[in-house]
Amino acid sequence: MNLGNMPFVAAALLILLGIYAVLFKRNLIKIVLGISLVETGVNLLLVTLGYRTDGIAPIFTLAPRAGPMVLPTPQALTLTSIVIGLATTALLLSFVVWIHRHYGTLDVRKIKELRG
Amino acid sequence: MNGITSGYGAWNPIAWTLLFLGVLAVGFLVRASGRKGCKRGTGQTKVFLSGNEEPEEAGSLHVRGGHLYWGMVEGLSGYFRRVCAAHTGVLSDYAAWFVGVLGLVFVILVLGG
Amino acid sequence: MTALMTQHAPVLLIAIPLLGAFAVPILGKLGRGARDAFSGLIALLTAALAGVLAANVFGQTGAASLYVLGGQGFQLPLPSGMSVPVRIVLQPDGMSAFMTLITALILLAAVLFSFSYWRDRSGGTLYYSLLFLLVAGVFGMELTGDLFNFFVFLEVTSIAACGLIGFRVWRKTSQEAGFKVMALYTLSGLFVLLAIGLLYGQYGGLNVAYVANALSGGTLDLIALGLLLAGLALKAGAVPLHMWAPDAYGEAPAPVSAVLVANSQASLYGLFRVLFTLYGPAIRTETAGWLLITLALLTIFVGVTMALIQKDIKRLIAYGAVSQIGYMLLGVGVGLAVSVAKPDYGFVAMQGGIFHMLNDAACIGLLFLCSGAVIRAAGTSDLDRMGGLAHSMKWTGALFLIGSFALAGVPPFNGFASKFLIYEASFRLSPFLAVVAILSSILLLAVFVKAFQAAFLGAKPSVPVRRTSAGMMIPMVALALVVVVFGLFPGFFLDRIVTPAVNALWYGRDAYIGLVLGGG
Amino acid sequence: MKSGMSIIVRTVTRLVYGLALVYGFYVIMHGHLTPGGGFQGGAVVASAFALLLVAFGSAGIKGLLNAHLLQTLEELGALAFLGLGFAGIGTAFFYNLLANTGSCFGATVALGPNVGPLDTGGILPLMNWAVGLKVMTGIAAVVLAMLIGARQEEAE
Amino acid sequence: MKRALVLVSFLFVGAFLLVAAASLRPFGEPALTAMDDHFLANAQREAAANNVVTAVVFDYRGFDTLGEATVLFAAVVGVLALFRRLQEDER
Repeated sequence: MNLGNMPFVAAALLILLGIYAVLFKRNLIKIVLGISLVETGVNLLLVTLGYRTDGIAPIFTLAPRAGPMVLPTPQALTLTSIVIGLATTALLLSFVVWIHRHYGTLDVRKIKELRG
Repeated sequence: MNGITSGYGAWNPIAWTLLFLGVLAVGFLVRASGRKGCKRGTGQTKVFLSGNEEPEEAGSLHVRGGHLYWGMVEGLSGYFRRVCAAHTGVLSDYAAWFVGVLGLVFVILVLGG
Repeated sequence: MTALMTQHAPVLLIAIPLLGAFAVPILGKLGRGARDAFSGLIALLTAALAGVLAANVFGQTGAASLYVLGGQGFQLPLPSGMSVPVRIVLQPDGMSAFMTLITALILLAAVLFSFSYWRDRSGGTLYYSLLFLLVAGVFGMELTGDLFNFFVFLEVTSIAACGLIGFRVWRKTSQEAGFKVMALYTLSGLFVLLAIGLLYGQYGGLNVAYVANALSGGTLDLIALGLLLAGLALKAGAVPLHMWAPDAYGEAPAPVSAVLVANSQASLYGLFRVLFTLYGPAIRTETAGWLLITLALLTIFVGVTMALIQKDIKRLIAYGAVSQIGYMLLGVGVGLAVSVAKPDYGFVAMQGGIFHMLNDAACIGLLFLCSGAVIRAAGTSDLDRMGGLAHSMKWTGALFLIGSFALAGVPPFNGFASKFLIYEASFRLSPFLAVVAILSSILLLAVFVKAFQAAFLGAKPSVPVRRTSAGMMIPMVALALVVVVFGLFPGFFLDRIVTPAVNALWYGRDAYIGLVLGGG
Repeated sequence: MKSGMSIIVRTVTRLVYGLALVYGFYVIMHGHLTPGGGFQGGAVVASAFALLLVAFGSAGIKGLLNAHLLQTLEELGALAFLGLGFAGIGTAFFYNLLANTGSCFGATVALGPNVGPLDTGGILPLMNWAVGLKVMTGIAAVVLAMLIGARQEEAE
Repeated sequence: MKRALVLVSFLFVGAFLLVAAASLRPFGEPALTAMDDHFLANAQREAAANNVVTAVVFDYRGFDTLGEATVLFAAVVGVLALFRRLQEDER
């Protein structure tokens, strides 16, 4: 446990915040927000994993100096997972629209036709 | 070729099927050797409902699916009540199960692995 | 052309369904005929490619082959003078080829069935597009040799599956199921991604073979394993993470439910790949094995007993499918628990579990297609309000009976062949496992007797029923033929395709790593 | 929400709309040289579409954008991207067959920091354009569909 | 009761995640960077692109990008299917 990697801990805290919202919030939209919070935390972890001390962006166009560059792979992975998160959020929200149309409520505890 | 063995027992479907057909044939032979003189329309061909009268609309009666295994479900009602109580249709509870199992797996792996 | 197909079969197997998914909506503007013809063509081509891949892999007895995407040549995993693979690698070995065979079979049946099942529904082109996307994702999960690529295709399957589950928007329950399943799938996928991120942060690589070679089995690796295990177990539908499964299978259109089973099996494949190839001896396999066995027993028993009290025919079959996932977990869990000493019964247990994947896919697919025909005929899915369908649908009833017997493990159908191996081998580990498995099989037979009695027996219904059209009957008959043939000649298929698949998991770790990193 | 918003929003939208489009296309075009690429630029362009939708309402832009057109364009973008993947299959799927060939986008770049000639990257700029088209039309289609869906809900 | 149980397991998982995050290698000092160094050294030569991230996204890991485009496509098709025009018998 060294204070050197607080950024990782911050990402983990963000993930936990999202899980808390999913577990204890009643509004479907808040649950969707919780899910995208988890996803943001994971993306933050990926990006922080790629940081190299005083490194510059891995782009050679008019690079300020030929110093060390941060790792490019985590940035590519984060770009991919951001787009995936966008897609899932869009689909979840359109489900929410239909659920509100059918049930007239967004309370997760009232949407339980399918049980048993 | 078509049989499989587990090093403990063996299973050969073709042989089993042939045996099954053989037993079936024996059963038909026994049945065929029965007495032919069966009087239609008398008590011999009436449905025997443990002595009760056969209801009129017998052809239209049908035990609906929900009524099958009533006794078994009653006998295990305690178990079924608990299991169905776990299947609340609420998303939060499902996510809670997920998180709980995750914690359990962590403990088992980190301590036992 | 044939050389192209044989060399590039792994990537074409993913790219051809994608091509179908992207092109179907455009061709759909030409009318239903063009759409159906194109979909059938794509499905046939995919099945042919799966056959080619299987011929390649099983020709060399389950040894893994390699396909490097975007490389100077598609067989050079490592750049010159480096020890780290930098490009995405497809690495189909015996297990992958086996899974692709299952998926291709289910895809063919589902697409054929959909032709007449979706004739009079709206949004047909979108339906076929999502179906092909789902299958492409499943193929990607089964073929890829790269951790992050696995996650990407996992998400592809999640989104396509949920789009299909919620496709009948006029049913409120289907929207509810779509939302729940999507939320849980996304959570599990994110945990998988978190685990991949942890592994990348430690070892600076994403290739399965590379990470497997570098794994040390420390606490961080174990936490990552826990995340992967829980996430993939949820997507495979193991109790107590199965609650989404009956909703999904029950609310999706009947052919899609069959494909969703293949999707769950792909997640199961991912679980096995992680446990055997990625971690393997880096962890205490007894612990993981008994964890799997515990999940398996819970899954078998709870699945069967919940199926017993269902009133909706598709939910009933769905709980049956959940319980079958337990049998696969049981077989492979027994194998994993003893995979260090490697006694012969561990190998037999794995054979049973892996063989049961194929059998279960065929039986459950057949049952779901039959249930689609039944619901279409009776106009309801409530077992209490249907009955007497056998008067007008004799063949559908017979096929339903075949599927249920095979699923319940009644000889001489294929379900018995695999369950026989599981019983025998798990009995050697601990008799209790075999007892639970056999009792649950008997209960499963009772469950399907109930379904058959409620749907097909009884007095002739007063309202005229919609007969099962020939287009729906053909795939059902085909699947029934698969069931019977695999039941009558299990030894043949066990030697040809199952044993290489088991070898790939049981002995193939070093070969899998060596293929990428050289040596081995 | 009635169709469209106040005159101020509409005026500002008229001013910002073109700038957003130009910036988005710039980000797509220079994806292989500067931060950005197909996804980012496509998202910017789609945000411009979304701005139009919010300011003028789905009724105000009838004909300019309709879901079928957007969907078709998106499928074309996806097919183009897949086709670019297929293009390299002579060597391997997704092989960058244009890089360093001197042909279209085929110029070699000087190693180390440089000014970044646009004519480089091989197949990458083409992929950026394909993905950009796909993303901008896709997100715009999603926004339009959800807006229309919400309208139906209010109507009921 | 149930809520308390959920809270306990949540805190439990949280503790494990925090331990995992804290026991990662120190921030800013990646341990094994052979793959990324290869990208930084050869992106300009192999992919002829100044932007290494784009080179990784579209060249080295192009297949991931295809999957990502597929995910977006699936979401768009799903949303369009959810809000499609229905037939009369489907209302």
